[in-house]
Amino acid sequence: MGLTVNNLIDWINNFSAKIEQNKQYLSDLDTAIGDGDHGFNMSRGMKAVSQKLSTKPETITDVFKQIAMTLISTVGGASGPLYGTAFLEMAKKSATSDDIGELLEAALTGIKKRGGAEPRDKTMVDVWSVLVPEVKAHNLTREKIDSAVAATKDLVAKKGRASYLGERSKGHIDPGSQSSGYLFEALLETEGIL
Amino acid sequence: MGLTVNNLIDWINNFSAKIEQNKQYLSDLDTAIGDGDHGFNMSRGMKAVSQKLSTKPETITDVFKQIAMTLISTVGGASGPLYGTAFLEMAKKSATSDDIGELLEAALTGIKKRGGAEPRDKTMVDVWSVLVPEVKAHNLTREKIDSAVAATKDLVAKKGRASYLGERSKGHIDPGSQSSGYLFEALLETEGIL
Amino acid sequence: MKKIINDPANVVPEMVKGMVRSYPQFITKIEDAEAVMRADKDSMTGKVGIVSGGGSGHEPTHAGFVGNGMLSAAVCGEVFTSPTPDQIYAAIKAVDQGQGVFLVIKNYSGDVMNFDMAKDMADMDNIKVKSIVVDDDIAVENSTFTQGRRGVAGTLFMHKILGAMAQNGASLDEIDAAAKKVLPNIKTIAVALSAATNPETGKPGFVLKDDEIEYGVGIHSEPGYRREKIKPAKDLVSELVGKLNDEMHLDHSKKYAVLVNGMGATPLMEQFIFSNDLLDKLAEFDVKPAFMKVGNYMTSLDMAGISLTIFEIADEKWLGYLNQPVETIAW
Amino acid sequence: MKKIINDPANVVPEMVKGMVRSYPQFITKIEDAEAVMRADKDSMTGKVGIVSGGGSGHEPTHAGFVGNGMLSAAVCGEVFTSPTPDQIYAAIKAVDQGQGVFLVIKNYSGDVMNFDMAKDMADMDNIKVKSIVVDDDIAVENSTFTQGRRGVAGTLFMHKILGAMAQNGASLDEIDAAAKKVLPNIKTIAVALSAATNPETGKPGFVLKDDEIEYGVGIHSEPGYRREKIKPAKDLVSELVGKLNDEMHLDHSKKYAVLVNGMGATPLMEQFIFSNDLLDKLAEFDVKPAFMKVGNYMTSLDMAGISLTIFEIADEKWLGYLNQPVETIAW
Ligand SMILES: Nc1ncnc2c1ncn2[C@@H]1O[C@H](COP(=O)(O)OP(=O)(O)O)[C@@H](O)[C@H]1O
Ligand SMILES: Nc1ncnc2c1ncn2[C@@H]1O[C@H](COP(=O)(O)OP(=O)(O)O)[C@@H](O)[C@H]1O
Ligand SMILES: [Mg+2]
Ligand SMILES: [Mg+2]
Ligand SMILES: [Mg+2]
Ligand SMILES: [Mg+2]
Repeated sequence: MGLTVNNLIDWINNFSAKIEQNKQYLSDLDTAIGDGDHGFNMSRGMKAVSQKLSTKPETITDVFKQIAMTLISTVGGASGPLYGTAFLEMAKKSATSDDIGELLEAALTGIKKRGGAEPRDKTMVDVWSVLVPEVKAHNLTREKIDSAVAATKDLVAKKGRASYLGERSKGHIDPGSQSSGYLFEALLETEGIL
Repeated sequence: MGLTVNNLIDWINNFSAKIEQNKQYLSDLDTAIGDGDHGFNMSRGMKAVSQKLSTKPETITDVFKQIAMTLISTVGGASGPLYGTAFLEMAKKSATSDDIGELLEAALTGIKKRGGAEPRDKTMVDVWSVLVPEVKAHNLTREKIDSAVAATKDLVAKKGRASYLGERSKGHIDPGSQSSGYLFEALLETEGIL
Repeated sequence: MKKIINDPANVVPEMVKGMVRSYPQFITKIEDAEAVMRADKDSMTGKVGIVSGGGSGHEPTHAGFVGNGMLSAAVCGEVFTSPTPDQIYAAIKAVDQGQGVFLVIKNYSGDVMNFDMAKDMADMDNIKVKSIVVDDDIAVENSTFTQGRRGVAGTLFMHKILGAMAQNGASLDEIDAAAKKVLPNIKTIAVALSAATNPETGKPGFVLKDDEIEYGVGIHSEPGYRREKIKPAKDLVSELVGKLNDEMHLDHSKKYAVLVNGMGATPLMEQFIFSNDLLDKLAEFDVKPAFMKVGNYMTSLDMAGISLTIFEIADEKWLGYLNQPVETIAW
Repeated sequence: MKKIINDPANVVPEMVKGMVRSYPQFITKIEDAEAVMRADKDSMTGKVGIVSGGGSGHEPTHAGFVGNGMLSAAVCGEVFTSPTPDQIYAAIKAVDQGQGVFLVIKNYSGDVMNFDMAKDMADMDNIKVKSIVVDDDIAVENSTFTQGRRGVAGTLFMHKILGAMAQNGASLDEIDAAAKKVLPNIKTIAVALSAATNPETGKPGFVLKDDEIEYGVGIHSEPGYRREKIKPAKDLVSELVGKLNDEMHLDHSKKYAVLVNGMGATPLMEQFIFSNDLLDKLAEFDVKPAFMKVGNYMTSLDMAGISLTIFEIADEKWLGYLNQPVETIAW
């Protein structure tokens, strides 16, 4: 058990496939409370990542770095710097740790610092802050992921484009939380990491 | 029998009423082969004319001049200068003649000179050049007016906006011919001029 | 019809007031006429006046090009309806400096007749007036037996060249001669994605399906020469350049000015994508424009589409006139 | 969706190429980036660089304002998507002359984060970078707990003032101080008649009925604060001026600059009718703008509507900066 270059790449390719499959759904979620591009943004980025990773990097750190730089330079919008920062922090942390829980915790800290969002602001931070402790406690389940994503529905957005809607942002799942949900699902489905 | 200030004004007010009543129809004809404004143009002008004539001018010449100047300065487009010129020529001619046939003949000459159109170019010239001789021969009838207007339907336009359509201008009545038809109808209906 | 207006019958006077009040440094209203003239009257002293105009709905044309170095005055008719002679005459009279006035007329029955009558009025007042009738739209067959071709976006180049010449002190005869020489070198053709809706009628001039375009439309939603399914920008460029080339035989040894003109509702993004393809297509003829403009210059209210004008710079001085600085709202 | 494009995935690179090829006298492409900089590099020598940018679809903003006296460079993200840090960084690097670079950012999560990351990259390269985040859209409630207000059309005034200062040789610190002083004086509010259709999604951001309008929309078709039946232009002016006045308390003893901005598909005729009513309404406050512009400056693709910006000229020098001549495609 433990993170390797191979299972890390499997995880990310699985995430990439989920994004591609749900591209339209993510954009529809974003149309309701944002500008309708989240699926397209993530798809553009993850296609580029999978493409880059087809030449296998040597180390786990190199894989994380590669993902980070690719997302940062292809996604744009709000999700680009956030996912980019997440993987950049994992790259840094991976120099001293290969514990997935610790890595994800570093990523979450990076996301919060980059975007200034706190839990209950109706952003991807909501999903990450619920699920990272579950990973650390070896308790991540599909149910927990689904409920963390669904829980964003009733919140009023305080950060990101949805915040301009105020109260009217209620009743819609946050698109970045949904895509983050896919990242944790992909992790759960990848043999040997957790 | 003969033209007087009173029956001249009656004629013009009757024409004005017909224009108002058929404003939308004239514009619809113009939409098919022009720019859809002929009814609005004529209505704007004839309303102003009726308004002006509510203070009765002294002489027939003054009435014609008043009509001409008002049409020239309110209608615009192609029909403004054409109808304006027609009445201006009638004003000039009325200094030496009060024969309606001769007056209308002078008007027709003016229209042809102003616009450069000849019969069969699918313009108001078609209606005028058929009906003026009928007036002169004391033979003007409703049937002749209707058939002169209807005859423009199968022509290909050579002058005016409809000419840009070439062959496709066929199959539609020329709007300026229709409004000219109303002028002759109004004349026919006015007691004492013909 | 959803428009930001008050009463459809008042759109022109309200617009004219809005223009002169928003840009008093460039233009001022001519009293008792829906027409504007340069605010800087001194700039016209001793110069030939250049007066243009026509129906409204083509903004920024014509009033947006009134100012030092370009037009002296512009007459604003009702929407898509040529102005009346008294209005045109008022503009002629307002700008005449004793050197005469030159009229730029677009080839529509109404414009030609109304401007002619205004000229007659000026004659009676001993104001020297000459004129040119612009007929750059190649979508229409040319024939001396008919009305001939329409005047459209290429008129912008005529305005600019004559305006520069007048500013530099050219005489009425010199301007008249130059206008005649410029005229046959300007050719335009358009493609529409949707027609304009006239505020007075409240209806579009024609209706295109969700996937249809029409080539060769005029600036008052006159129908064009062919309707077909929407194509990539590249293919629209091919069609329009092909038509223009048939007329003017593009030649790498000659100089050209190009105007890519948005019809009103077409975003600049699309106009620049079109321009990119256009420059590729012209490169096939080994032609690189010596002067180029892209944007909404001769619009047709809310029509979506683009017109393409190519102007052969047959006289080197013309390029200088095109580049000469002006002070207007919209050049 | 009917648009003059080739492949929806390529609209931005094709547009950028179209712009630099159509206007090589003003702008040139920055290598390996969807970004443009001044063609006249000498005009930047020894000066602070002013870099702006954001998602595309707002043309002529931002690239249309690059040129002598205004922006040094503009970064063009995907449609309605903020550009990536590497692109922004490439622009910073391209224009830095050792005097530092000032970034004009509009307040969207994405823009703020991507520009911040670019700043980090520049820091590592020892390029001095400062920035301002423009948040002029008063449609959104202001709050320190949320993202705060959006940056919209009023950004144009920020660009113009900082661009003029940089041209006149102001230091990075002076520009930074001026930007902070200018910021709270710019307020904007919009009304939409229809939403924009993003070429990639092919769908409009929201759908209004044939007789509906919406107040307070953003420039990416973010919904606004109220939807109602279309009203006469006068009433739209009353609503928007009312909202602005609540914020900034119009005062006849103060000077103001005004921008009436078309959102893309709204004809100039309507913009000038709106302007006419606006000037009447401002006259009720005894206010007459010291500077005014009307036209399509910060568009939202093919959205129909108008935004109104009022900028209190709290420092007399700013009026001079607004009037200082520039050489750009679109100012
Ligand atoms: N400040 C922020 N902190 C954390 N997450 C954020 C922040 N702003 C936006 N997000 C996330 O980004 C998502 C939107 O991403 P995307 O649509 O790709 O970018 P944009 O909003 O620029 O169009 C939101 O659903 C939210 O989860
Ligand atoms: N050169 C011409 N000679 C005679 N009649 C003409 C000429 N040009 C146009 N017309 C007439 O004018 C009518 C159109 O008038 P109108 O719609 O008011 O003006 P416009 O064509 O400028 O919109 C045509 O139906 C035709 O009868
Ligand atoms: Mg989004
Ligand atoms: Mg007509
Ligand atoms: Mg007309
Ligand atoms: Mg976005």
